[in-house]
Amino acid sequence: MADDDFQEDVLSVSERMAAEALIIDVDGYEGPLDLLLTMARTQKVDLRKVSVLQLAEQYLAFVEQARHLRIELAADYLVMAAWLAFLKSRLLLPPEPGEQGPSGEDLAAHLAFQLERLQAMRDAAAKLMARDQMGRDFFARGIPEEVSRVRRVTYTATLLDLMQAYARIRTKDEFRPFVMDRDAVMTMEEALDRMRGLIGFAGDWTDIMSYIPEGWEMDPGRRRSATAANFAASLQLAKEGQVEIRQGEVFAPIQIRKKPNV
Amino acid sequence: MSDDTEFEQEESLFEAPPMGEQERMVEAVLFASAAPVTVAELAARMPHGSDPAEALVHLRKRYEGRGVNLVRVGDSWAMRTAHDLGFLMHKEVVETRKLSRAAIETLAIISYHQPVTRAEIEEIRGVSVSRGTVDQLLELEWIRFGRRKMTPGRPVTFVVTQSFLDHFGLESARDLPGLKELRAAGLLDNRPPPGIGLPDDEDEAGEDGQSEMFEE
Amino acid sequence: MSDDTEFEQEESLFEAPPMGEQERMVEAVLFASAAPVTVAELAARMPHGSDPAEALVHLRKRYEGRGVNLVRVGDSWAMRTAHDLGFLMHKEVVETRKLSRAAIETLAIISYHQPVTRAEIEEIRGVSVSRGTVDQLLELEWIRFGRRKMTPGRPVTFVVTQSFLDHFGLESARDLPGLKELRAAGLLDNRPPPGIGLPDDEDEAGEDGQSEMFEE
Repeated sequence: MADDDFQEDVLSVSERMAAEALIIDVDGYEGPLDLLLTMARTQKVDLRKVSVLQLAEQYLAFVEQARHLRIELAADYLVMAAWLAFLKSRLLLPPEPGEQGPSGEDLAAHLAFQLERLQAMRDAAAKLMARDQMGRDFFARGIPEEVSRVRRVTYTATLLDLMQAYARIRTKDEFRPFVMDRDAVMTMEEALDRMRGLIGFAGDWTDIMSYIPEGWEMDPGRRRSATAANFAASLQLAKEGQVEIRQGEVFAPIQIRKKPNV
Repeated sequence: MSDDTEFEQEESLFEAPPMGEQERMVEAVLFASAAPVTVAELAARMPHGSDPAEALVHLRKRYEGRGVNLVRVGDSWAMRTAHDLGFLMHKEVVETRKLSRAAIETLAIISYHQPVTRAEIEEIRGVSVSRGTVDQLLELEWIRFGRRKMTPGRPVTFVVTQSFLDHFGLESARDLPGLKELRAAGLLDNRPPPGIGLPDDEDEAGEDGQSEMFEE
Repeated sequence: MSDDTEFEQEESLFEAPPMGEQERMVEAVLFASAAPVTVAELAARMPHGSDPAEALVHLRKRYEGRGVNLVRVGDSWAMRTAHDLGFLMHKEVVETRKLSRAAIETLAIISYHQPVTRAEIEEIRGVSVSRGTVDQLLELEWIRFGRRKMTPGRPVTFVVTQSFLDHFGLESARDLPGLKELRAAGLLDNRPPPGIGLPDDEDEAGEDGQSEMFEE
């Protein structure tokens, strides 16, 4: 701590200025690769001939200085520093026998390629933006005429549509209100009304079939309908506590009687 | 390219560009402008000493009979699509729709009962026939007016047209199949209601059930 | 005039209009549209049997050296003012939002390397690509999503659009400045980092990259 304070004190104004400039500069770089590219250009050689070893040393010196000035470097700058330190050792030391992985030269070549490619893309971007641009150097039609959409509707119908429509209309004649058509149908309500009136007269167990109205037992359709209606009505009456129901066995006649105490 | 321009611009300080160049300039400005441009505006934009009015005369001639023409709009000038090519500016979208139920039913009645009056159609359908429905069928040229009926009020009748027969692939309205044939062909899935054969003016119709109505 | 047209249209049911007429039609349609129009769209709007491709050849020649030119944009065609006359159009200049350096570089990388994944862009630039940068380019309609790469994770790719070509006056992505040289120098190769790679060891498969755009 005391050490740091002391160092702070001995920093000259020019050193502080340099430190500040560095901060601004680091802000100005778009990451470690950008910084490396800038450093590579200071070598003033064709990027293809750049000395990667020299570049690595330059970068490491930069990071060292930043650390010395206690400048917070983003993690990726430090990752790059570690990688370049590794690369530097590979380039300087002869490979150990049986060592795996790419050679220092391969790694260096790839870094040089990356730098060259980044530079190439920057040049390409500059060339692209220097082109004549629409709305600035050349122009599209100022009064475009919109293509108007005319919607035309055509109607179609098939012969089948036509015939089905006709069949629908012609068969409509036979459609009469339901009640009119129900001479073969007895509703539960009808049966209930009938049975309420009749039940008091039958003192003992009576087959519910005997409640079928006269004339309904001959026509099978009518008989079915009346049986179902009577049965449903019986259940309703039982539920209301007015009658009791019994059946000796499966398919045996169903009998009802008025509940004695009611 | 832009170097040339600068050269021309500089040159134009001393001398107006040749008329051919001026014509190009007017052409470009009129093309790119969002509104018609006056001669004064053209002059203001063009190099000193230019004569846009003369350039316009040349340009107008150049575009004579072309797909676009140079036209005068008040005291301004603009490029416009040639009148006879207006049809290129409309994109026709053809939409196919099914005929409404009311229309198809009305059409069916007319085709089976022609010549038939509106009152008769309404009687058969059980509902009134809207003007729009009849108009639509008339517009489609599937029906037309037939002879007036010799009944009180002499109402107009409707009959189907040749276009109708063409559209439905019929030689004559007589070829329309009867209901019995339709059912035999499996086109109508009607179960006859039990035990009822209501009298009907068309015998085959009698066997149709109500069931069809419930299928819809 | 319009009577003639109707006659012509009717006639065209049997025979395509003469080439001079077709040229006028293409001229009218291209003048009317601010956006480039494809040959297929032209054909759809012209009378049956027309050959817009041939009409375009004639039209292009006709507008050579004029104030407006017929230009090719990808697989479409458009009328644009001659580049040397931009100075006349101060009034029409649209102030565009300044693109950031990151956006410009990203755009260049996409145009030269397309189809390219975000990871590939990041590897080339050495920094991550912010969402805003991509969004801005998408919003300008200069880039769009391309096919997914057939590499692990099936990452989406970016490609440039027709609007991009239109804006920069390019006939196709092949006409990008210096493209040939960059390819010859191997700078558009997708060179994977050797062995235990660089910070970014994204698995870049295949030598596709730039080559793909020439297959289209």
